[in-house]
Amino acid sequence: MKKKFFSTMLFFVIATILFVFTAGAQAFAAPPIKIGALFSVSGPAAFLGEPERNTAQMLVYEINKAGGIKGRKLELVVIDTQGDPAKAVQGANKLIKDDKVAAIIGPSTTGDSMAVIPVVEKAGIPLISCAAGIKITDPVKKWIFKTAQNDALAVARIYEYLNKQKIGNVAILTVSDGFGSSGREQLVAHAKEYGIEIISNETYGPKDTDMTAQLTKIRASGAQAIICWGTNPGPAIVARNVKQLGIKIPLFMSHGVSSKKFIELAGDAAEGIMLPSGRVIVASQMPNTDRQKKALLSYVTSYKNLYKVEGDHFGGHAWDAMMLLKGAIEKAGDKPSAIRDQLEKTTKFAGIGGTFSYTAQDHAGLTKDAFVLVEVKDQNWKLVK
Amino acid sequence: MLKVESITQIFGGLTALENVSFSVAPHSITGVIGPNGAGKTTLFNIVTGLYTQTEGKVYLGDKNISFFEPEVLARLGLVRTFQNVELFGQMSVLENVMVGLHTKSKSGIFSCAFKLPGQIKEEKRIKEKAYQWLEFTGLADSADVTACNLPFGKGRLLEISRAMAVEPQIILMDEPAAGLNSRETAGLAGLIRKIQELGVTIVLVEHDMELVMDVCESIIVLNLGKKLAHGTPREIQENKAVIAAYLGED
Amino acid sequence: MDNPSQLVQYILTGLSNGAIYALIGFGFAIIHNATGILNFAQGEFVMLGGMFTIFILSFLNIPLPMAIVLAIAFSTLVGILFERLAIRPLKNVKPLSLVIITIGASIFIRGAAMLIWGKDTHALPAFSGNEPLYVYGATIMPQHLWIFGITILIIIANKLFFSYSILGKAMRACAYNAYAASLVGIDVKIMVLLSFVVSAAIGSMAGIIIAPLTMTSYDVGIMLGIKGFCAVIIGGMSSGLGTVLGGLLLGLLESLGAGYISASYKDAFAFIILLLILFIRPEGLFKQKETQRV
Amino acid sequence: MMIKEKRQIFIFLLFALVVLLVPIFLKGSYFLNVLVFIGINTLLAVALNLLLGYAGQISLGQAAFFGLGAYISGILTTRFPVDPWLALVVAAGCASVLAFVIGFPILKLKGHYLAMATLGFGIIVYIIFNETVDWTGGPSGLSGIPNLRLGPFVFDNDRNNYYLVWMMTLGVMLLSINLSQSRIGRALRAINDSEVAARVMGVNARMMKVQIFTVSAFVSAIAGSLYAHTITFISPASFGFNFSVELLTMVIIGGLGSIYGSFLGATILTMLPEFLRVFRDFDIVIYGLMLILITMFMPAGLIGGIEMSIKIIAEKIKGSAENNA
Repeated sequence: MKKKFFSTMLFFVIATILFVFTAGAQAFAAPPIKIGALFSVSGPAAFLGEPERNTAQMLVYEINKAGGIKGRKLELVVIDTQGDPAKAVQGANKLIKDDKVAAIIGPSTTGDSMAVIPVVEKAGIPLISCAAGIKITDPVKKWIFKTAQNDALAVARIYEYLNKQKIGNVAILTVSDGFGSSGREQLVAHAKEYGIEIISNETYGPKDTDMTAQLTKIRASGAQAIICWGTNPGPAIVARNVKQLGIKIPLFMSHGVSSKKFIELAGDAAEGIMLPSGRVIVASQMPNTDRQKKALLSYVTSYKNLYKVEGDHFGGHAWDAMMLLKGAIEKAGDKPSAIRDQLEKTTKFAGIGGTFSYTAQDHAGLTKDAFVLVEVKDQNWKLVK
Repeated sequence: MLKVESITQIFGGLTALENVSFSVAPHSITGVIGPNGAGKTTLFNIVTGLYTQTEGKVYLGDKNISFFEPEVLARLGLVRTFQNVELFGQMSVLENVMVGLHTKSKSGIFSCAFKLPGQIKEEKRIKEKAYQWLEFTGLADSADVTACNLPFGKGRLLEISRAMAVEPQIILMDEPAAGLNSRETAGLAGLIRKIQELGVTIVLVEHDMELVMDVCESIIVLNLGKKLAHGTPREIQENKAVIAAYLGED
Repeated sequence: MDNPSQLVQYILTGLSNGAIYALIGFGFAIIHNATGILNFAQGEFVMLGGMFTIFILSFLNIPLPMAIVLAIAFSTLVGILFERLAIRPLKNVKPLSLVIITIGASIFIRGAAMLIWGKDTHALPAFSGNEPLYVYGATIMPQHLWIFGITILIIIANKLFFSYSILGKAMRACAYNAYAASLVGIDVKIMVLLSFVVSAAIGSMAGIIIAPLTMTSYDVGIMLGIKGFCAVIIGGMSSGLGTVLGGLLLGLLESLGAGYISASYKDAFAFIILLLILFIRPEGLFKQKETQRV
Repeated sequence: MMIKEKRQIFIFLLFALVVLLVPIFLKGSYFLNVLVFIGINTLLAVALNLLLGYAGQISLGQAAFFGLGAYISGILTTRFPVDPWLALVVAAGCASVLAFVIGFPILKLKGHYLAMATLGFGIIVYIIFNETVDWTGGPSGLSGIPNLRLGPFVFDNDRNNYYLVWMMTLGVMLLSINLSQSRIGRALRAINDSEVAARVMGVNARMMKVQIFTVSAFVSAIAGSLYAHTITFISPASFGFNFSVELLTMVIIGGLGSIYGSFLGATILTMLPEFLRVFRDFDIVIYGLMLILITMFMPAGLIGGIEMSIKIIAEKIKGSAENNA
């Protein structure tokens, strides 16, 4: 009897909690301009979604504090996609039909972006993706823009440098997730035009804890450089393993690890590693003539003030998306189609990820100038000139 | 009917049964007795296909059924009950007996899911048949009770009804009287005879000597894994070796 | 680089990963043998060990050994709470409910760790430096020596504990027959609790000694736990040499597979081996006698 | 007995009626889209429940069959000119054949070992999705999967997809309910309660388990195929170990062996992120806690809880009515 009573109680408690949460979720009233955000705040791609959400929330707060856009406040509705396409589609539907947002920023991953594109296209809502996958905007889709630099641009930066150093044979080591496989595709696709030969092509799993086997194989292949494509913590383990194995050839990383966290994790092993990165991590080292410098410094300082950690260029994608939207709304109002048309007219917008110029044929808007090559020196990022 | 030929069972160096042979006449009631650890339940487990014997053969009629799986044996008409009453606790009494009728029905997963006409008819037939068996053992009143809520004595009866539903040629009962009071035991003796009247051969392992001597026509005595004696109740009662084994003398 | 030293490197890598798997496998075996439970939350103890150490180090200014001891104590406390709150009150002890409860606990602990410590990965400083040691043209980190050493120590301690101490013997008795053990006056409940204590302690120890190499974050427990399980299945659910051999074999197969066949399918190899062993020889490759259970 | 059966038919018809009428009230609401996913998840939960709730056999690799359905359908329709309906049938067929083949060795295992083996199987399939980039598109996913269509009627909006998915789900629910009260259902539940006794009664337990495993894979693959054709983009991340655990949670929370319970569980887990928006990040802790608490205190799941509460309330009302009289 006692157990029965307890079970009944438990049932009611759960029922009440669920009810309160639903009620709670409904209780928010609808203020002026609504912007939707789809970020993978949790799940395997949280390293993208979390800084993106933080940045977007920070910007909305700042914009509203400064009086909003033409006197109208912004409201950001963030939905966590957990890196799951189904949840992303669900979220996009909610943003469009329930919250009736004027525009959407995100999703964080290429997968989520590809999944929501049909929904967003049909609804006719502008979306600025923060994911890097080339297929998001190629071919061009009417309502879809993106701010994250194509992986091809990062690859080009590395390959150009290799050409300069007269290195022809490289080994690539990529993580087997969306980020790594996209990098792998681009590395392979563009090798030929730079006269580079990939003589060893290895992968590792996102949860792997030791890559010495792959690196031993790479060492035996006689490659002159290693390019590793992944996000934390894998590349840090690769860096340590390279050091452990005493491999002396240059090691390149991708922009996936262009944050202080990588240096912290890799420790001494990070010294001398080069990678293509957005300018954000070397903001203060940029020459004053750099168009982006102002935006970069403002982003870096306010992020640090608010969240006590360094902002990274993933957050920068959200910064760019948000500021692009802000600009478009200021000029064209909050009608989705007007925002879209205005976005397409964006020229030379100096953001965090680069200088954006959208056209009807190009919804990615960046050139390879968006990336700079940086090197780890004395546990810090150093711009390679 | 049932013939066991030089069965030996060794568990990791421990000999549980050694060269046991006997045969059971059709339509008879045979008791298997012996002190604890004599190997009675092991013998049942081998005959019903739950254990794989180290050596020896089992025949049902002329058919060599050694190493047959229990589900095959059930189809051949050999069933058993368990010492600790293995009911389907979450199912109703009626449903328990209906599981016993599994081999007497054929509907496959497809016709069951789509409730094809043949399946509906079959289901009706099974249900009626199951009621008949519950009436046979006197459990019809409890048909809708969930099996785990049955009192122990009725659980025994349910197990027997369920086994009878298979319409066996031979039924092996493992201590059917264990845990029953004297009134229930008397009822059980009656039921066993009633089962025999249906033409079913019965083998039972039992500690209740009164019951064994009462119903059994022939008795096999096991001790320490070996067959000690085989005979009528009277012969067994007078057998010196048996008395010695039970009283613990050498 | 010539082939022999390449092979030596694969073998060294395999052995050092294998030792980690074995250590994690121990935890599984100890609980399984004392209670029949396969603790799906075992990997979380590994995570807790590493995370506690890192956070104790960052909050208290104490030397590493002290932090390690504290971290093991905290993880063990989590193990105790888990047993007291979720395992002992359970009346309906079907294997299915136990599987679900331990999965639930694993999710819960992981989630709580994420909420408390965030999603970032953290590195623990190496116990004795980062200068690689050279062995026949291959290299190994000093931390690997720590892993080998501690694994060996734990095997010995296990052996001594279960063979010679009263408590260890009592735990073995429970493993054989809990009812009989209770008849001779052994408190079975205490023994079950103790198995969680020992297993949480060993699990967290494993988590601590690998953290300088592999780094740690709230979600490292799943994969490491599963690999540890593979090791213990290959070895036949013992907390002795069988599991060590199982772990080392798994590590070797993974590393040789990654080196000579394909690194992409490295984890698939591990699981194919697991399935094959479960299908063909569920008692494990190195199971000796029935009497070697604990 | 007859009354019980009639009541069951009545409950199902009522449920089906509500399901069919819902879109009228939710015109243009995003909630319709959520319901499409609830439908797919209900299919998956029912499939797992057949195995876990009826036969008592755990599977931590259900997501693999879901994924196989999605990927076979997706690959056939994007890389070959195969009609989506045909692809759905082929996908379900392939998944069932695979389940049948691996079912024999896998279902020989029991309890924890079965859990681990199915988990291993799930991870192997996941790795294959991830690594066979030329076919599956690898981790970046497979896009451009066509919608299903019936003549001029294309399943490309929420309302159409809703009816598509829910017709399938209602069908599977009805068939599962039928199954549970048949010879096969009884045999499965008998295996769950006592496998030895079931075998002695002539139930071929191994075959029965393999059969239901195959059916479960079949339904999961259909769900996968529907998922692929409604969402038009798939990536391996949706078919990993985490999703298998999520499915397990749905079945446990809803109630083992209860088909409506599976619906309830699927609904709660699909909606939970919505509920928890205020307390984001808490969902995984809450999943874990729910799994533990419900297994410990409410083995019959929330459906059991609801039934019990209704009973208690009914008794109270009856009691007070008698007092008043």
